Amino acid sequence: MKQETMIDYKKDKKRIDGRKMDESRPLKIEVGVIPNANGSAYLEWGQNKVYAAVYGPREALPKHSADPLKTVIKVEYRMTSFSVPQRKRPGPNRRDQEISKVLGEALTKAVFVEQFPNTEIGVYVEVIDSNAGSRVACLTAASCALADAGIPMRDLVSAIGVGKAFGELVVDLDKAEEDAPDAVDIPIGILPNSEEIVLLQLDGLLTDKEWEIVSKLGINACKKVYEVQKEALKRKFDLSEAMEKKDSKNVSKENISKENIDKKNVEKKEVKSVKKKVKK
Amino acid sequence: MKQETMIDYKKDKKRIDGRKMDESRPLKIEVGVIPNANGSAYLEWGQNKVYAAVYGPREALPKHSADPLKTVIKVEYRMTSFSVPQRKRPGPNRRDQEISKVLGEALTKAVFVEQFPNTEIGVYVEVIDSNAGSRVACLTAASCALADAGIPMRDLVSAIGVGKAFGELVVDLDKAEEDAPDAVDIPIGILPNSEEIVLLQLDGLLTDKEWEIVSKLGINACKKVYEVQKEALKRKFDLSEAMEKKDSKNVSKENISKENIDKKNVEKKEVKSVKKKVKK
Amino acid sequence: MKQETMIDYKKDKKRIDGRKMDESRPLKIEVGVIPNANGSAYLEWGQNKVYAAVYGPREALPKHSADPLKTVIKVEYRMTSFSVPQRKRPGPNRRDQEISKVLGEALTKAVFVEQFPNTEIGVYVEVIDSNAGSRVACLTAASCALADAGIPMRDLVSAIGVGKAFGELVVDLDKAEEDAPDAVDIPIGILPNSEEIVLLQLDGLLTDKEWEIVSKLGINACKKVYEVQKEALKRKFDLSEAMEKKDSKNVSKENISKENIDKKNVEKKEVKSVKKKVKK
Amino acid sequence: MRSTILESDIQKVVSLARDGKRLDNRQLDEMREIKIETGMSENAEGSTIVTLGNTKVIAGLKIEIGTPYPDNQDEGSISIGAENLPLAHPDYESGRPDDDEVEVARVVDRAIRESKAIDFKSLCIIKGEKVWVGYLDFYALNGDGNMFDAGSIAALVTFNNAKMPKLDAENRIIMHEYDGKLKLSRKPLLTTFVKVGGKILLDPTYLEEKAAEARFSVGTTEDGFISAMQKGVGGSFNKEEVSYMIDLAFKNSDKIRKQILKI
Amino acid sequence: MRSTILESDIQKVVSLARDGKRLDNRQLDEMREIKIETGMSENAEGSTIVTLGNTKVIAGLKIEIGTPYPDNQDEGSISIGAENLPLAHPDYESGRPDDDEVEVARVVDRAIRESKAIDFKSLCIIKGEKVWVGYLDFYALNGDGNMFDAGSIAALVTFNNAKMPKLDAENRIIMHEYDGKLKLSRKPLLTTFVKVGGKILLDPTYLEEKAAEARFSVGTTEDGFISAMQKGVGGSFNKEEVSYMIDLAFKNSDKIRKQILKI
Amino acid sequence: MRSTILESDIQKVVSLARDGKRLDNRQLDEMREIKIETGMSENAEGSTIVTLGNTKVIAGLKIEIGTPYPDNQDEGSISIGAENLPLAHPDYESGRPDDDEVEVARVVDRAIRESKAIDFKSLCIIKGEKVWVGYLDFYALNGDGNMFDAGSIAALVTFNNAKMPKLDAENRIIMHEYDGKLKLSRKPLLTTFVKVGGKILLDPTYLEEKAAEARFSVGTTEDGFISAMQKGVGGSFNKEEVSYMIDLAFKNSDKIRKQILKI
Repeated sequence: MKQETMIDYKKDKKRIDGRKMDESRPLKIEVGVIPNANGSAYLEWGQNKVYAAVYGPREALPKHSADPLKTVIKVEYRMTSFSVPQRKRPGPNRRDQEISKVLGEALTKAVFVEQFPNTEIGVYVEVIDSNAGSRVACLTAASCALADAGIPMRDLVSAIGVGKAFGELVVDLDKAEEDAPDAVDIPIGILPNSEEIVLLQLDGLLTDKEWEIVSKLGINACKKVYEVQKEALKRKFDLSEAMEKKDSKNVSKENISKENIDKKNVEKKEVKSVKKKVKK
Repeated sequence: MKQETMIDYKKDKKRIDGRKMDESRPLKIEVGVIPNANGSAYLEWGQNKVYAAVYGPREALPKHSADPLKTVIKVEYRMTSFSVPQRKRPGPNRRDQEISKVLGEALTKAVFVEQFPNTEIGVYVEVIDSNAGSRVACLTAASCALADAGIPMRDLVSAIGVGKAFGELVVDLDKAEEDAPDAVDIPIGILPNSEEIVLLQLDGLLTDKEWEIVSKLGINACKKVYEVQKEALKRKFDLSEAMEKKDSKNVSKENISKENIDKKNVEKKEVKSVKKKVKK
Repeated sequence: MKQETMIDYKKDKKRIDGRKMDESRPLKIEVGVIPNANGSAYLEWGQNKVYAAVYGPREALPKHSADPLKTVIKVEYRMTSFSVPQRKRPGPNRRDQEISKVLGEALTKAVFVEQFPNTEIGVYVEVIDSNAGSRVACLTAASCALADAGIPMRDLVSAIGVGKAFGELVVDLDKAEEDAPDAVDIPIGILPNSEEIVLLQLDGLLTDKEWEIVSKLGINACKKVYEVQKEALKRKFDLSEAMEKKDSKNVSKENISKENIDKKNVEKKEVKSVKKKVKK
Repeated sequence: MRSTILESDIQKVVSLARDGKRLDNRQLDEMREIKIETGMSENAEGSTIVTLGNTKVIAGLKIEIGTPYPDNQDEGSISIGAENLPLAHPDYESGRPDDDEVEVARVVDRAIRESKAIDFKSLCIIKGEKVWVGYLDFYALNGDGNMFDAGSIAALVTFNNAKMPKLDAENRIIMHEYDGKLKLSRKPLLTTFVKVGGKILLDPTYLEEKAAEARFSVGTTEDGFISAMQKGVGGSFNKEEVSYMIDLAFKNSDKIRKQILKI
Repeated sequence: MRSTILESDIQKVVSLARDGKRLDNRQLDEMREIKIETGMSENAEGSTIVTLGNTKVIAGLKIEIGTPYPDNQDEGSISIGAENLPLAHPDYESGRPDDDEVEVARVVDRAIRESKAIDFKSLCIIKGEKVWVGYLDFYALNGDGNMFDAGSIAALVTFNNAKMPKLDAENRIIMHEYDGKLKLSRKPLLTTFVKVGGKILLDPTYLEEKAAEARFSVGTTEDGFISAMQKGVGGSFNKEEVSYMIDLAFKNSDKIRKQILKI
Repeated sequence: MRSTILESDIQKVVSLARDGKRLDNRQLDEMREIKIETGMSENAEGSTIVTLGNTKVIAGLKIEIGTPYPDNQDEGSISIGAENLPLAHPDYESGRPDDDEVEVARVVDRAIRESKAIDFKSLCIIKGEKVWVGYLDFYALNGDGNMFDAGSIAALVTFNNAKMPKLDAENRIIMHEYDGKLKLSRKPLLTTFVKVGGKILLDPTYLEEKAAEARFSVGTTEDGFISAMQKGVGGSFNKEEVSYMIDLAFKNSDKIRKQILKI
């Protein structure tokens, strides 16, 4: 779907969908949406809609995948068959495989992985609708799900796509912009408090000068994403406290599942650093 | 292969191949046809021709598939590439996978599964020619093979297809009838002595009134199948007794295979309930 | 690519590429070309170009593949996608699977497999360019790699293709000859000192009389291959001795890899029979 | 393979059932509360999220141009797939569809296909050349049992709301434009039961499924037809139990159909 | 991976062979009894069950319309597959074809293909567009060694009796109607040997195969040609042994050919 | 899964890096020696062996006729694959591409594709029907780290020397004949770094990769463009580190480009 029109952002001073150059699409996050998961999040970002769920820390399977020094974060990024304009065939493709890998690596820095040796944390992200930027949406959702699971973290991961389209450096490209003849797409994810970069990819042609500008746009935009993440986590925890013992969760989970009880004990012993930060 | 003709069973009073509405195609069963197996059966039912073999109880593999409370019955339903009008491609398809599952579940009730914890019983059924009804043919053959293997059973499983074609409720549909515009296909399997239903599926449009009638036809037809099964098992055991020590079996199996010896000991200790029933 | 011309070797007295009937294409072998491997070889044979590498004896994986009586020789024959006129798709096909099997079986007789029970020797051969005869090229290279790895062997394996084309019995068929209407292709591999045949396959139509002649051509040709193999191994060992402690090998391998040290100890304890033979 | 269900929990469910009770205090013949949302995937020709108690399923439909089967030159087709996403339950795993996923997909498919709800001839574009193929896939988002009925509701609502893609003059799809709706002549729905402790329970939870001796699903239409039946799990039903379940299935599906289709 | 063969049984076979004997009292160069049945699969264009002692194999052929290979526009083709069904032996497993299955299929294929028994040009329907493709698959029904020869006999008899599908005016297959027979200009057969305890044994049982140092198969035709050879297993043969086996293979296959083809 | 790397070796590399040193005595920003050979595969439309220290990679290109993608009717395409052959390192395994192989293939692909070095429109033969598709695959022959840069060099040299197949009058490939060369309008190259002990190291060895906290690759062109970036491994970089690496990548690739393309 190539954009053959003579769009010129420099001249128009605004983008196809009316946004300013540094303006993101609307972002909504809700945590705790999947009762079975230890932590979860649902995120809408423009047309993108994704679910994230976290299971663990739990026994690493297969056994040889365990690391005696730390927990292994296993991310599976998947898209439903109907989340893209042309039906996606079942089973992960090479793109899914690569994205799963970089998302897992991006989350690793945020988690105190040394605290749970020989275990795994399963992080599952599922795209149910998409329009450019699904990997950063998933990374943003996944880090909320990890925090929701009470997993000790040094920080959240906040991510966004920045880049170039129709002559301008822009934030949060949509599909029409990704199809621009001069499109550059740069998914970037950071630990917002330290500004450390944990996800960084680039497709397209960009000068180093442009990189200097666009990387600042990216970091600033990530920080705005961070505010939405914090807000979502806060809402959940405030709610949780209000509900306290009146927890409406799945009976089978609360009353009788041994695994969950064990897990909860583990959690209680750990400092929930992110939760603390968020509540400040 | 849609039947576009104006066939009307109600008017004709008989079926395309001349059968009465409640008449099955000819059924022949022979047990003990695969020397290597602990139990086996060959079955011809109209054009359908199937082999069934049973191996076990034996060590469950992979190990994590073992159940500490009972033996696991693993059925593999397969069709040779040339058993259907259009060549079947190698490897199980989704239909094979579903049929294997429901056949395994249907056999489970018939076997005293608690008697062999941590083991598996491998049941392999192979269709070498087909013309509607291969799954019930396989289920019928498999239960004979289990009995032939001396596995303690509460009853055999007897199965047949019933349903509707060209306006009439019929027993044992063939391919032409399954392709009728109003075709309803209902594979049904029962424990004939208790009339408990262990296999039941339905494809097509049927009223509950029709179900009440056709289910009775099915149960009655299953009982006729049971007579053929008993006859086949009886023939084999009479023969076995007659041959007694003059057993002509594979030398390697009889003389020297430790596994078989162990298995036979296990068998001897168990009540061969089905064999007893059959011999009455 | 069928050869439709009226070529007649009997009349022409020479072959398409000018060779005599019993003349092989030029053969070059170099051993020790892959630093990470315990032994390796690179071989050019006409247009054929192949690499072989040996890893082991090492722990057999998966564990159930181990044999308590001997080491298991696991050969993987593969072709790069660009080594054939029509791109080869990724992943082994049935031809690769069969060739891997027969090459492994051919090498087994040459190795004192009883000396390393419960281990495996991984032999990997990769074709990077081909023109008829890649399997015998790989077998020839693989046996040099085994010798280079210092694995105790009763003999090398020397292999070549012989057969028939355009009316004549010939040695070392190329692609044009394999496409002859009367082509017969016979890959043959022997232990050159005892003339025991360890690889033998045939495609095409040949009389037993012709076999008697062509098999002699094959054995003689294998012996010439053997000379090239010995020469290659000698060159390496002479070189090694000259360099002695000045070994330029990979630092990580020499200084610090425990596995390699263990392996080397094992090697030292074993009689390097082939090396001795070669040095004579 | 992970399994987070304890034998003691199963025994609890069994002994409750023997007394005619359930862990969540439902009646034995009571379905859990159903919520429906639609249209969340703009890239799909139809999409639905069904919440059935704690079970949550998303279904989506892509309609594409395909080639007809050789023996049905003038008919389009549908294809239904199911995935128990590892996102949805600690016991679920990724990988090729396992037996459970294949069975639930095929039973949901049969209930719709065999009801003749969709006229495959109406999906023909050019006889022998181009036909519409509808790919409906449903995914567990939270797994708490009865993927059969949740999937069946999600599939029915999705087909019922599905937009047909628009074609240009050369019969190629114009992206993001639509041309009317898919027609459904019947509204089949599955109703699923399990037998626990000798009792018949409608709409089982995940734990009740694990405690089940036997399972039974019936597809029923609003005009009095059974369109699918499927018995599962290692136990048995007698004829009376089957008749009881068929009867209950008609009543239950009539009720649900009204709710979900706003008839 | 299961393995039901004991080392002690293997040793027994080896020590018997050293004395020129076999467990089943056969001569070293004696083939087991062969029985042939044909036509059991009406859906196949040909089918055969071969019983070779305790080894039992079924082969069946489907002939379909395919597209020619780019470099052989006027030729049809054949494809041969083999499956050691888990039904046939406790050691056999299901799943993708393993090395043994691939090898036996390819050697049976070569013996026939390379003999030029089937004229691929005669399988052309429309040059560059439509050709006949024959898919022959054989399956172990009881595995007791020498799948090579059992498969080869089953394949030969099946091809020899195969019916050609009938075409309508538009070159589409008319189901269940036939138009003459497939033509076979040669009747190649494999004969397989193993070396046990230094002796050459014809037609090995499963246990003899497990005891074998080396294996050798020769495809021979009735008009004096070798059409395939295959050496297997980790041992070796010398030239004299190969000549002996080739000679014996010609004699053995002539005898079997007469029996199975009733020439 | 085998792993031959010891934790103690990793610690050694880390403590050396902290002191600004490397096991092979290189400078932190120093690339290993590069050797290039081309044309070894006559069956390929281009082939290259790159030696980068002890890392050795072969790339080869096959150009075939394919069908255009529906949304790019007048464009050909390229496809890049990578295999860490078990021949090349004791830790490498055969089987479906693992995460590492998929990532390196896709990053090498992006650096070239996104630089617009290849004009896909020039690969069109007949619009909507026939286009050229270039399959470039690279394989490790000896693995000692930095498959990214070794693969990138091998891919660039291969494309740069690639011959275009010749077509006959009916637009079919004439085997072994060629018709000019593939055109490359830019010469993009990757440069890869790792962070070990807090230091940035250019062109890591296998052991340095295992010791790395984080990895970063930049694709740069001779005319001042970044065409790809990829951060990998579980650690992080700050903005200054990224800028430092981009700067160094431009310098490093300019130097290498001169050497390998003899400009």
